[in-house]
Amino acid sequence: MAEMTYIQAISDALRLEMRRDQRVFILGEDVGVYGGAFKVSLGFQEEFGPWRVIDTPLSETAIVGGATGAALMGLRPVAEMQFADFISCAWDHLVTVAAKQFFRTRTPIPIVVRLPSGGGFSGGPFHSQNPESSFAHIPGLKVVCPATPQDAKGLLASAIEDPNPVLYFEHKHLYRRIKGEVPEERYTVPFGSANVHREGDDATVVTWGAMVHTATEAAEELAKEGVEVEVLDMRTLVPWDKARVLEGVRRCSKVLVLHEDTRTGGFGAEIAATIAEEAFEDLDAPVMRLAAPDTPVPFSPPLEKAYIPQVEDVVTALRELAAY
Amino acid sequence: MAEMTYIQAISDALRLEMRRDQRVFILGEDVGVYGGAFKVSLGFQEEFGPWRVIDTPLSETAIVGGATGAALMGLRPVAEMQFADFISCAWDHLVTVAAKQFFRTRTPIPIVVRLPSGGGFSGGPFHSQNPESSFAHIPGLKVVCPATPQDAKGLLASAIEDPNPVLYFEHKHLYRRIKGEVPEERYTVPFGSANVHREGDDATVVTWGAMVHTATEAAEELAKEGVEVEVLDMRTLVPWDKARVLEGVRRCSKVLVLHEDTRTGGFGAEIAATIAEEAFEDLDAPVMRLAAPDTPVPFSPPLEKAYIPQVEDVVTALRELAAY
Amino acid sequence: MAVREAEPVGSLQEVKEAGLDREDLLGIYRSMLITRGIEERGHILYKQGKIPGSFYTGRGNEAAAVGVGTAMGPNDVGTPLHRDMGVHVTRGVEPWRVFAQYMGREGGPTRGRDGNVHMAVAELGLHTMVSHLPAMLPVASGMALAFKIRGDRRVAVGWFGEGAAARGDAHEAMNFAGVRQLPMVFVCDNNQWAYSTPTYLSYPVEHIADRAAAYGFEGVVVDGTDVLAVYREAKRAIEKAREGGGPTLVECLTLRMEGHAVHDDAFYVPKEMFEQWAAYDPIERYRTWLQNHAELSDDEENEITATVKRLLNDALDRADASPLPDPATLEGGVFASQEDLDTPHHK
Amino acid sequence: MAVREAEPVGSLQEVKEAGLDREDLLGIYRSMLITRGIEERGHILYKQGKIPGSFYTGRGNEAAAVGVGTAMGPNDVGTPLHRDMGVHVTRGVEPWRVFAQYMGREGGPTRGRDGNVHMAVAELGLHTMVSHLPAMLPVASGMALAFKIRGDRRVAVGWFGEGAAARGDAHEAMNFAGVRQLPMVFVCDNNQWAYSTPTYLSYPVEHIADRAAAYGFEGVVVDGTDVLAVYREAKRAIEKAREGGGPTLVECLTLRMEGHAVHDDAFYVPKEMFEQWAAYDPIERYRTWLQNHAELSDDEENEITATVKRLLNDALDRADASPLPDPATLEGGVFASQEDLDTPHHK
Ligand SMILES: Cc1ncc(C[n+]2csc(CCOP(=O)(O)OP(=O)(O)O)c2C)c(N)n1
Ligand SMILES: Cc1ncc(C[n+]2csc(CCOP(=O)(O)OP(=O)(O)O)c2C)c(N)n1
Ligand SMILES: [Mg+2]
Ligand SMILES: [Mg+2]
Repeated sequence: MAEMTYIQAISDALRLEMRRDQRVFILGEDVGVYGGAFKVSLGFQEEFGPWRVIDTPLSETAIVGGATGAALMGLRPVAEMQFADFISCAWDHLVTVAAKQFFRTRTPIPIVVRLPSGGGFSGGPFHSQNPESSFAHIPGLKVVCPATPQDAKGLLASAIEDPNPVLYFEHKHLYRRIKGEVPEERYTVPFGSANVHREGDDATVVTWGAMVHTATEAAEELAKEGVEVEVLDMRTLVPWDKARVLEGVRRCSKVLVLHEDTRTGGFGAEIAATIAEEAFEDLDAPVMRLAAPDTPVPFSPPLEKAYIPQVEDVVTALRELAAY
Repeated sequence: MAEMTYIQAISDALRLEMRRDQRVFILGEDVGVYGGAFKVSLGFQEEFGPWRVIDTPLSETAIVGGATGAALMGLRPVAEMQFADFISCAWDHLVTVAAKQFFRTRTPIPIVVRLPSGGGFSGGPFHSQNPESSFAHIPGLKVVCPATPQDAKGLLASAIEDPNPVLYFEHKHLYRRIKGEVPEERYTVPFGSANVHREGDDATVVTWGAMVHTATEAAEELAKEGVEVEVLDMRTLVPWDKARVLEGVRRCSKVLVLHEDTRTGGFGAEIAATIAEEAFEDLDAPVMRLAAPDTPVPFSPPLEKAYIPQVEDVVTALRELAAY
Repeated sequence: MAVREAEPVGSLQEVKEAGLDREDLLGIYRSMLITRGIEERGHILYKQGKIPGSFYTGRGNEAAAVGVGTAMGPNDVGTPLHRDMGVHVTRGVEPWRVFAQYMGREGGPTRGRDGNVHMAVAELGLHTMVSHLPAMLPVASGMALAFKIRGDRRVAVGWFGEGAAARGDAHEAMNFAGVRQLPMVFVCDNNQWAYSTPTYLSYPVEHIADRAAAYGFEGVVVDGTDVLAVYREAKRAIEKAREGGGPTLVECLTLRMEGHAVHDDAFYVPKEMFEQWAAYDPIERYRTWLQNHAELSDDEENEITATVKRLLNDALDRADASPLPDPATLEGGVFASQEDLDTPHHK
Repeated sequence: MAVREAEPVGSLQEVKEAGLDREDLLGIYRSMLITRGIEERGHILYKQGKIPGSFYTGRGNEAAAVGVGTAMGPNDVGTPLHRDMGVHVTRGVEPWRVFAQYMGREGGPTRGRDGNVHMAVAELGLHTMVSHLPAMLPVASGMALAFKIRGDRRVAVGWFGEGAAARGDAHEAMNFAGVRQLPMVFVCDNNQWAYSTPTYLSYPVEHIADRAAAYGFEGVVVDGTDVLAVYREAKRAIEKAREGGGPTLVECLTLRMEGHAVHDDAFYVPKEMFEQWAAYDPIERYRTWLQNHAELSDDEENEITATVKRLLNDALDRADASPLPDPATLEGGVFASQEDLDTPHHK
């Protein structure tokens, strides 16, 4: 075991995959000499050479479309978006080509797109988004949102191994803030298996990404009041661990679905709707959702603070739920 | 009043808007001499000239981005996608530029994008999609889905008048199949106001687009068994008429949310989650969802029939709901 | 770098130099006949109500498609489009599978999941198009990138129409291929119409091939009704790419001899244009060439025609015997599993 | 159509012919000083922790930005980018609003909704960029389309970097503008780096302006450190567009004299490159020219410098007095209402 930050765990996973599998290569803007905007691939070009760590032109369509083609020829591309926000420029290639190709023609597209996402540092409307819900709605794409260094490493290995297009959302606000013990050797974390980040029986919070930590801080607050809240880290949204969520609902009877993306049509709606449909009888209170309001991500600190769900907001919501 | 098909009502609305407002113009692929793939603008170029009915190159980004620029200069562009599916090629311009511009800088973007959508005639994975949910999740975009000729006309007038980017989903399978009495003069239908397409007290079906008709046929079936089902046509998804939906739930205590788009993360999840959150106490049964399965739209008739919710499927769901 | 306008092919000697023997020449003829035959029969099937959805043909483009298909090496790959049935045929797709595809049967390459010419057989080095044009160009450039990374002596061929050339995908793919000198050939099927849109509303230059200069590679315009000229130019471009010479843009000039799809009567195309190009029917033109330069006899021709006819008759029967897909299988196939990766084409 | 490489501007006479009197020339100087002053002070503010998020400057690009801004007519419009502070300044944005923008205050053009140079004042004919490059090019072409439709004698100017030139948006906008001969000028700020990416990894031709030929219009490369040459070429292009001559691509060649943003030390840029281009500082170069050709005296210069300093000091104070936005207003402003449309710039 070694202590690693979340971002180190991502680098580590990528490096190990590239060492063990010649077919894995990286492409993206400034990933070579510069090591990527966040330095995830710093030093990789020295180790793996310029044809496995490829600086592309500023061309998200060529990056994702190109990754698709290379995957069809047997390689395992890991594409980096400089910020998750820019994936909007490759939306068409993901939903039109990569997502539908296997269903149509049974040629798998094993690509990973790494997406530095999330807010919390005044990145403004175009450097802070959490676009995972948009993709989770598209059949054929897998969606991964690690919250811890351990999962960041294991889920990236799984993503690269997976024979399907995988969107790997790495939350920028966790990059250097979150540390943890991470096994030094390679390992995988399976998709579709939620992690109990904190145990509790009075209510369950279903969440992912940076909000796992926000929820946990809120749960610690509540614990002082004698309310024990379970924090369920979904880890992957496609597939999502419905069974474990429903079990949490059955046990706690109260549930808060929490995410950093905007509320309307966010993936929280899917989870809440599923609970309402399949665990109706188990509920002691309405399924509550807490998410960002339906606006672009604002730049100015007081606005951004009002936008991203804060520990206090989660505490308030959980109190309300507990009191129902 | 005149009897019009759904598609005639669309043409009619567009023609009237272009006559009364010099600022309104059309742009898209083959909209000129050819009149658009579905002939909505047939004859328009003769009437309005080649600079108000503009044949563009095959460039969805230039179409939607160009419409945005023209709108900023005071015009009222109505862009046509040849099929709604191709809007994926302009996703970035809608979510990145048009949706966020007013929030950021207070310059409105009054554009309409017309989107011939929906399946039912073996159009296959790329000519049958209903991508409204993807857009309904993006703050700053309005989403309109008319189900009848009357609404098609009135909602298009409202869309063109609206100072925001509006996605106008016109369902291809209604084009020539659905007829109705339509006022000859110009009128608007307000956004955010659901329409009771059929009255009933035993259950309410919340739906939009072509599924309004499917639901109504199913309701007629159920009526034979003495079960009276309300069919609520949402007409617009952003904004959506939450108040009227909750009223329906309050009155009927049982609700089916139905849509043609795929299930996971579809807009039905938002409606179901909202009901579960805000009308929990009014419910006598779980909020049920019926939608397409999570696959691309298949081409072959038996597959497509299994994919798009059929009258029988709705009947079965409603029976189950009624029996709960 | 000015665009080169390719000369027509005149003599047998020339073709021999380009690597084709008489057997190859007859094979090309056969492929062109099969191509047209498939589409003509498809048309009939459509009118009989046996083909759901829409129906597209590449009439007028047979030479361009077969010419490029013939120039590709056995391990080369490509992403042909809706006018390029000739590529599938040349690479060896069995016609019955095309009919099965048209009719939405299990035997079609997409097993009824997708329709019309949205199909390809990966084992033959071809990869299925999507509707969204020209999305397969960036994909093809990624294939070429894979070859470059691995040092494979293989080439990727990406097709696009002169209309779709307006989209950003074409630009990103060509720029990337140019920057990285990828082993790739861009083939523009310039049939002068994009649905109802004439060339001057699609692009403001004389040739689509003029664009190649903006990406630092060579552009060549070839008469797309001259199968041997297309072959020669495609071969040159492919071998250049194979040898590390980077991409080429080959523009095949033809006329789309029918409407955009079966529902379109092409009223917007001037009659004279059709008349003028009817004189350059690719198949007739090539038949005449074979008669004049390769001693194609009437007997030989009749035999080829008869074989093709039999092949297509059998294909129709076999396709018709293929079942419609079972709706119970609809939901299974969205995600691949590991075993799906272990296929030879995925190498 | 070959790319034209523009000559430097030599004499006062030349500039007079291009329409600038001495007052204009001093105005240009002032704009360049304000531009650099804003960015230098911004840098300090950033280091003081007063600017949240990131911070970008256009050091080295002042001449290119001010030159084009000066060439625009009063009713012309444009979509400047993150290196183009000089355009905002030239068109008359009040510096305090820029500082307020940097600091996320209510007084900034985006009222704290967006940050750094993602701003513009529509009343001055400028429209706010988005991060996604070069998405504003299709938008600018739509502005030009509106002028063409209405017959306005107005021109739209769209900016893009040499890196972002690789994206499909650039292609679609240029092709559309070329097909429709829109009154538009494409300005490429070629500062030789796209973040850490050198030009040869962004595009495979000598000049970005080489691309213009692929869209049927003229391309010109101008030394972006020569404000008067930029002005002359931009003016020529703008007036040509105004007269119905269609688009021009003007490429301004400079070097990005700092890192991509404040966090980037640009270790990947060869030192000699910086040294070489330091000799062409746009402001020093222009000051020398003014001294040699327009009799700029020390007194005059000192006065201008002092005025600019005062202006910026006042601006800083005023910006600092502007409140942070009230979180209670966050949710109100996503959708426009009818009244929001009745603004003069929306005409
Ligand atoms: C992105 C996209 N937009 C619109 C369409 C609808 N469409 C299908 S074919 C076509 C014309 C294509 O013209 P061209 O590229 O010249 O190919 P051709 O059909 O003439 O071979 C159009 C507009 C499409 N397929 N893809
Ligand atoms: C579509 C998109 N992808 C990635 C980025 C991230 N990014 C910001 S600036 C930049 C480099 C831009 O280079 P260039 O166009 O030359 O402009 P410069 O910054 O050099 O002025 C990149 C990659 C972006 N802004 N937009
Ligand atoms: Mg064409
Ligand atoms: Mg640059």
